[in-house]
Amino acid sequence: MAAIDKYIRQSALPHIWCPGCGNGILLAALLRAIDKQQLEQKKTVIVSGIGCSSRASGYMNFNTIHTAHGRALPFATGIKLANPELNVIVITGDGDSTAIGGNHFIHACRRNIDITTVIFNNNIYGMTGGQYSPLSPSGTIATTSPYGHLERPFDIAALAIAAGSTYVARGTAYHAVQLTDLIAKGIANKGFSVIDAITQCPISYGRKNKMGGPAQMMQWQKDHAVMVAAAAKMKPEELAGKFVIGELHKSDAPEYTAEYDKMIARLQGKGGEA
Amino acid sequence: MAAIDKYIRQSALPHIWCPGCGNGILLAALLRAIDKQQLEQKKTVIVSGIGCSSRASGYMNFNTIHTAHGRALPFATGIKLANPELNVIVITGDGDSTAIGGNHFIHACRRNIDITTVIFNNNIYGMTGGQYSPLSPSGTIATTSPYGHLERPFDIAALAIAAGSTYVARGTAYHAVQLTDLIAKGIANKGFSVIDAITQCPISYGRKNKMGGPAQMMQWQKDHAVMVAAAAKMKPEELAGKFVIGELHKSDAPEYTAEYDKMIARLQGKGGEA
Amino acid sequence: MALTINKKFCKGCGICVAFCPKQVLELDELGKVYEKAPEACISCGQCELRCPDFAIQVIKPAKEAAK
Amino acid sequence: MALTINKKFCKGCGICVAFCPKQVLELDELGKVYEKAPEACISCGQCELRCPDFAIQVIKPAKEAAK
Amino acid sequence: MKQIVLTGTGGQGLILAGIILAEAAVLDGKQAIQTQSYGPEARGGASKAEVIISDTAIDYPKVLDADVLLAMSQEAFNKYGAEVGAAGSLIVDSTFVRELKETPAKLVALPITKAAKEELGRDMFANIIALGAIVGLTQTVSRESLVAAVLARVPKGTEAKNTQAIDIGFRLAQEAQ
Amino acid sequence: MKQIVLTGTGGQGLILAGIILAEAAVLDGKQAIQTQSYGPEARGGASKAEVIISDTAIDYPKVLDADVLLAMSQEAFNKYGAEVGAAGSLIVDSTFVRELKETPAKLVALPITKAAKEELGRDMFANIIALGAIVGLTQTVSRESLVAAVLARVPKGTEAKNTQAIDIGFRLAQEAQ
Amino acid sequence: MTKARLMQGNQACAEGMIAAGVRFFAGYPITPSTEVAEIMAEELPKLGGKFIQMEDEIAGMGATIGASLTGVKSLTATSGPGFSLKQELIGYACMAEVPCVIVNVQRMGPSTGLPTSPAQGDVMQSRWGTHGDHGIIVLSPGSVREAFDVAVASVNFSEKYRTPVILLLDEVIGHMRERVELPDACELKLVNRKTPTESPETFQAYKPGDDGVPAMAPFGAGYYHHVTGLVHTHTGMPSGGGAVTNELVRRLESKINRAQKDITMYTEDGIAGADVVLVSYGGSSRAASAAMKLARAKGVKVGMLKLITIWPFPVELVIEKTKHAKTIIVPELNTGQLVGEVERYAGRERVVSVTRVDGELFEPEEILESILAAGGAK
Amino acid sequence: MTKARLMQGNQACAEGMIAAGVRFFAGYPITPSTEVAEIMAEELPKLGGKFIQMEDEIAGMGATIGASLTGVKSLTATSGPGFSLKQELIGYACMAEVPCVIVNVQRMGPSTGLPTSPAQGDVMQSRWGTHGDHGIIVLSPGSVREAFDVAVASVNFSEKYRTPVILLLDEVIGHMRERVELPDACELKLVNRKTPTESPETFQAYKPGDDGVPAMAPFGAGYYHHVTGLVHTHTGMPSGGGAVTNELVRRLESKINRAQKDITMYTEDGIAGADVVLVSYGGSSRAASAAMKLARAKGVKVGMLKLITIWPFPVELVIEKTKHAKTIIVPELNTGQLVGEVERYAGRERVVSVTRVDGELFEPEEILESILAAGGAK
Ligand SMILES: Cc1ncc(C[n+]2csc(CCOP(=O)(O)OP(=O)(O)O)c2C)c(N)n1
Ligand SMILES: Cc1ncc(C[n+]2csc(CCOP(=O)(O)OP(=O)(O)O)c2C)c(N)n1
Ligand code: SF4
Ligand code: SF4
Ligand code: SF4
Ligand code: SF4
Ligand code: SF4
Ligand code: SF4
Ligand SMILES: [Mg+2]
Ligand SMILES: [Mg+2]
Repeated sequence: MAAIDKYIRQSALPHIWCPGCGNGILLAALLRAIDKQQLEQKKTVIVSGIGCSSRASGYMNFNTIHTAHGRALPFATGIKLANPELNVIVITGDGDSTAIGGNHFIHACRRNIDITTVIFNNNIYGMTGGQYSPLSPSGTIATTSPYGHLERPFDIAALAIAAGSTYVARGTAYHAVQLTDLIAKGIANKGFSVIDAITQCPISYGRKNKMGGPAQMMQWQKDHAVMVAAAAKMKPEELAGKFVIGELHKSDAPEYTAEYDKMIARLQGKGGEA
Repeated sequence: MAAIDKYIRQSALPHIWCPGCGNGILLAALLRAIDKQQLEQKKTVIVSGIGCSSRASGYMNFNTIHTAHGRALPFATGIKLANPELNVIVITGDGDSTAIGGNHFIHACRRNIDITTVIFNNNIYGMTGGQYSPLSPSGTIATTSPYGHLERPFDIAALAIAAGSTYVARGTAYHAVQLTDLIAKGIANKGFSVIDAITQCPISYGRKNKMGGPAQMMQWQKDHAVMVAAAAKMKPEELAGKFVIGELHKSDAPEYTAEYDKMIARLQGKGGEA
Repeated sequence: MALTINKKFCKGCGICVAFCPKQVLELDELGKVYEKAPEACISCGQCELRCPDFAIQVIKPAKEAAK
Repeated sequence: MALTINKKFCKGCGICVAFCPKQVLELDELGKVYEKAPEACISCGQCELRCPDFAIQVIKPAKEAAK
Repeated sequence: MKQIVLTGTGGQGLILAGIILAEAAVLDGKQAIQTQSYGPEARGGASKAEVIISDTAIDYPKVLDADVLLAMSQEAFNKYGAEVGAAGSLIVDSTFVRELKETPAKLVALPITKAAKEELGRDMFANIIALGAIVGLTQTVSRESLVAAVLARVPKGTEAKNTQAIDIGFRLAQEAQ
Repeated sequence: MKQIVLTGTGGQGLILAGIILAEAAVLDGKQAIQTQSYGPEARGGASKAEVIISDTAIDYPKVLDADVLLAMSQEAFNKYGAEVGAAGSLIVDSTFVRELKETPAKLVALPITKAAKEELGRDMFANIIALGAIVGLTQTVSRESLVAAVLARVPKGTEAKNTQAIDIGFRLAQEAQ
Repeated sequence: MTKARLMQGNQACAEGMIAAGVRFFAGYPITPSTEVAEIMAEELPKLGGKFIQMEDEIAGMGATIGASLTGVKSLTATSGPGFSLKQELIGYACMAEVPCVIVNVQRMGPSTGLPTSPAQGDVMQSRWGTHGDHGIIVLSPGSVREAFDVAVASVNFSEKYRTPVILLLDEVIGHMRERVELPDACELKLVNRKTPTESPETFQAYKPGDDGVPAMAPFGAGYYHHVTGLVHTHTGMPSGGGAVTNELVRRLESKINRAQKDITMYTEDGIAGADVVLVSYGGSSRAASAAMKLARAKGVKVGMLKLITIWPFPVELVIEKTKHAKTIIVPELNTGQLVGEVERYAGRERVVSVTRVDGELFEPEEILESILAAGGAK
Repeated sequence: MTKARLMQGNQACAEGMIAAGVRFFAGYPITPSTEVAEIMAEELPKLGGKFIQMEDEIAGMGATIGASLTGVKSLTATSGPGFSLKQELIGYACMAEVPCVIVNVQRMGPSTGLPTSPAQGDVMQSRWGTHGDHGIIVLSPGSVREAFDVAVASVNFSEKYRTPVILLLDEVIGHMRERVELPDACELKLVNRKTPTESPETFQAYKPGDDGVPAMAPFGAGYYHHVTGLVHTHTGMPSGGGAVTNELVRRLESKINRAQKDITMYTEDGIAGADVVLVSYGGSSRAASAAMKLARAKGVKVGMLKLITIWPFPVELVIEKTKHAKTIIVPELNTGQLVGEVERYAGRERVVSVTRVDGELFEPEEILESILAAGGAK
């Protein structure tokens, strides 16, 4: 932990998360990824929305902003566009990013603006006590689906890819080392990167859905995750009920703020046509 | 036209659209599709957002509602869920559905609620005089991209498919007969159907982008559209700069209001577990 | 005559003129459509199909004949 | 000792206990973690990696030895 | 104070004409205000631009009592024609305004768009011809300022044609007097 | 009027305990109000439930002067312990509250959670034991109403254990007196 | 057997809505209003009604309006941040005259503020939060029982006047549990929107009746009318005409203002002969009542006007009930909002604003102090 | 050579913003404000600034706040429906004290209303549109030149007081073109937000200075502070403490109210000795001026107080300037909004509200009538 100590606001700890909540594990993974990429601390901005997960920004010793529910990406877009020198990392929940913030999410993907978004995906609205989210599996028991959730969840990776994101990966709290690596690669990508980080909410999801305690929920992650390479060799039947982790997509496309800077250079006669 | 006469509020004509605007052509295609499907007029509701295209609802002799910008789908969702007997058709612009309304769009896809959405896609904000939309091609000259648009457009079909829509098609104002057919199939689909209807805005798009007059813009549609069957046989190089029309996607998934009714039946002890 | 034209609705966009396979249609000096060559009309319906303003109706000759 | 435990931060979730490959850890009666079998610890770092509360730090013996 | 109202349909460039007229007044060293009203929606329908020119500060920005009203379409004539009284002039583009109603105003019918098409090859110069005619008839602004204001606004390469358009307007005005 | 404050940490079920106590009072035919305060956020931290029981209508819903304060954690004890004065009782769960501070109140330390674990096998019954102890010590509500209120709230199949929990609470209270 | 129950304010609110006939709920969770949604999710499907959690508050508002257009009594619930987001569509409901109820359980703001702490900071917003002139009804209960009654009234008013009604709860009342005895369903007077008496051919969807309120045909009933947020004529079709605009915009406000008497709900206590009158509402009225009793015990003549209807502000009532008071005290859990209206209509000199904005309910002592200061000074 | 130009109100507003140092714009098009965005799209990149059209108004507001946090003066522009949507994040900017300017070019509402017609229907919303207590500055120009000046002032105030400032234009001024002579850049006094004088180690991001305003460190400068919409301490970290909450919420309002004098912009004409005083603002002041001159020609002693700053409502100024008037006339293109404040502070009896809501500007005659009625009656 020593390496990431300087990235933590020690005085803000202990954090507010419930015992066994996976958010702390993801936070540590993110900090290790930042360390791995050797981002300049003072040029790094952490932007979060609202939710249990989004409280993470408060524990991180950077320029940090805890915005409004669903709006981390617009704020982040303003920050990055106004000052492209800044490394901008967004922390968001599954509800924050795909319910109220779904539109901002697909538009950030489309613009391919150089922001790395880590979705703390616990399949539920944790902060408000367990309502279903757009990533809750069908059948989920939530306080607003007492008889089982009728809707289908998004395939967030497919959505991000269709919307234009140039790096999409999935990891879990259990696979914390791999997750660090996936986030680091997302940061390295010059464009909009999405890391779907699966985590456990023992209180607002686990209990109602009989998932057992925190350790059992992490065991579930271990048992149901399939590495992308392995998945490629598996039949659909074998993959049923499982989910794929690893780097799911990588592509090239012009990055928004770089294009903008080129336009400015062109207009100011400082650069050629680009 | 006789067949669709009864579906038109004659007293509201002539409509407000500019000379050569494709919206009138799409409107007629939609009315023919409704006629083809023999929807019961009084059980049919037309919901639109705000934009030139969304004014279409006012000319249609059904239960019609012209909502707020981007919000046609939430209104339509309320209408359909409250009374699943109603046939609900949404008319929306490219801005209305994918800019401000983008989130509602992907969520309606995800829920697979039985609504047919026709996007009057002119690649621009017509009503407000020609600002770029999320479907404006890169490089578009718009009043808010005087130096050429820097962003990439959505592939709206890919987005709808990734989000869960069970019927996705694309047509054009030029191919009005085929378009009628595609809309009719969308109406027939028990689930969320999207028809991306490409149309010309000679005033706010055509002029600035040197597309010529309305007829030339329709000629452009003719020249750049490739039928889905033909496209399947073409190489990517051959397809560059073209777009594919026809039925792009069809799949099966539980329809939201039907699932809801089953849940009610179950709770009221009227049906078995379903 | 196979066409019913509603000049009040016509906005003179020229779409029908451009896509009529038989060059039947033209715009007058007030910019409204008229049948320059009615005899050439084959009642194909293209003009009605593509007129954005509900200004043209094609009466199918088959029906006419049946009367 | 290879582990530094911050009892103030520990919330007793049991994750470290469950995933320690050597059954080194256990919760005390106040629900806080402690080293039941410190001698078994192989400094693998799993507990630090998965503790959500920054309550455990594993001091790598390699480093210790170097000092 | 001079109050001028320019009416017609959407695409005729009357708002631009209003702006140019007001800009010419500013070049003349006068006070000027230009406003427009849209229909209930942005698209199609009748369009209207107003210009007030005065030697002193102008409080109220809308025309209350028009000195000149230009009607470039039948619809605009029907809708706005009555807004000019006995003391004013009502200039109509006879290309489009075919059915005239009684008016107390001095009625001047000029073939504005016809002239644009026939003499300049494109009807898009009609608004500038109309300006020439208005200024020719009413001397609201100086001819030099009008020319300067027009040239400052029109696309490069069209200067000659636009100057010609002004001349045509003045000629039409003269012929009508 | 009786004012009771139940404090502890998030997962200890003290808000439920407050509700049950108030419901027991209603069963007794009394007026009752139950409120809670959360920390700045919904998760973790100290939690507090308040109950007011009275024979007449209750205007003000918050406890101003506690007759009984229960502290089920050290943190809660530190934070809220001072809210009860000389006339009141301060009941602490000695399982968790190890460092006691001076208090003018009557201090009663009971091994509530310990008893739950040892006698009922699970600490989740601690809140019900606490209720038994409070009622045993203060007779705020009748024992029958307490039992009825508890049984109306707890999951099916746990009735016996919960009744036992109440008994344990009463026993602890008695032992303390 | 007594029907007495311990019940939470939010629950009483939800039960009142169901009792009043609400069968559709669309919303988005937010503390401290979430219980209302959760109860609806549990109860509505059992009654054949529909609950849907939408993707955000805007969508919740849109779906609520949409459902109401089919003839179903519809509800949404939220708190500050969500209430701000709903404002555009609340204005739509005003303009298109779609009956619906919006519960706003106020929490401490601005912005995210203190999500679990009480405040009454949205009082002015509930009147003025959407753009453009409009009329609106806002009710604020002061007890759990009132939360039930006001829920029923809000549905009734929304139906009767074809308008959105805001039920402005606060965290004090919303989260507090108290003993209540609720009326039987048969004791309730329920109001349903007027339906057309004319045939589809002659029916004009926005032609007001004598009460200023048009009849409403549900979608699907064969009336092919148009609904729009644009200014529209009696037929519902868009129009930019000055007379049409003036008539419509004024009517949207006047249909509510003229019904002020019908809409005004309040309680009073000891106004006659009072030197000091407390004008109070919502959760802070509980502290005000307690303070009043303490003051009376000290011999001060103090009365209370507790407003339940806060908008349209009951001008005549407030003037009437405060006219003999030497001092008018307005305690609010905000920096002074409704006090502005009291000052406007009762005159500034006599009015004392008592405010608290630290995320806690007043203590009775604080209000007592002001009463004593007023009682003593005169 | 004269610098006189014909210029549209929206353009003057945009040019004023640029002159005041705005280098970031994020918004979403909406009539009648779109020209502001369009000019920004054209001009900002030439100056190295940034324009972005976001996916909706909420995103436009979010990006504007985000950009400002990096130290760039930031702007957004909208009209009624978009202004309603921005309310939640306007509250965020209040709470997190992020300088930014929101232009709202008012159109006829409610809802979609009449998008191209003038109104002044958002006056109360501009003060109260977001949930929770907060302070805010709202300026409304009455001419094209004022649109420029007020744009500069709005940026300056936002920087000085670390607050969102609303520039409330109306369609009359926004779309009208008139002759203006604009000041040279060097004549303008520009204000920049205070930056920290302390080191990152000791700096407290929300510790107010003597003026109630904290210094602000731009992101990227090495100050690792936290920004949140939750109630927070001087460090910026969340806290639910009562004292912290009270201090913060009161300060958000008081830092602005205490600067009332600095913030208040107005013009006056012939107040001394006037029997009738017009209190006017924005586009309707143009008709009021014309009416005043007509009335004077008829011998009525009439003066005018034209408010440019409408919020915080200039209480002392209005009391002072109206104290000798027998009648106070408040003409507004709404059903009567700011008149409420005038009544509250000047007393109801003398105040006459003149309103118009048909989508047209007042004619001078209408206001004249009221002046004559007042002038005659007394
Ligand atoms: C505008 C708005 N709507 C609703 C809320 C209430 N709210 C806070 S967090 C949250 C959902 C959190 O879910 P998620 O994003 O998945 O985060 P988690 O708590 O699960 O980490 C909601 C609905 C809010 N604060 N603001
Ligand atoms: C909340 C809100 N924001 C912005 C607007 C302004 N506006 C009206 S239509 C429109 C865009 C229309 O574009 P599109 O949906 O593509 O429809 P089109 O006019 O091209 O058919 C905008 C931005 C509005 N009416 N409401
Ligand atoms: S509610 Fe769930 S997500 Fe939130 S802190 Fe607790 S465990 Fe974590
Ligand atoms: S602006 Fe474009 S989309 Fe709108 S009516 Fe005109 S041509 Fe059609
Ligand atoms: S029916 Fe066919 S041939 Fe006849 S006018 Fe129309 S397009 Fe031409
Ligand atoms: S297509 Fe229709 S509107 Fe266009 S010219 Fe022909 S008839 Fe007229
Ligand atoms: S370092 Fe490894 S072996 Fe040692 S306690 Fe931690 S998990 Fe167990
Ligand atoms: S994982 Fe951390 S918080 Fe959980 S028991 Fe172990 S040390 Fe304590
Ligand atoms: Mg979540
Ligand atoms: Mg469009």
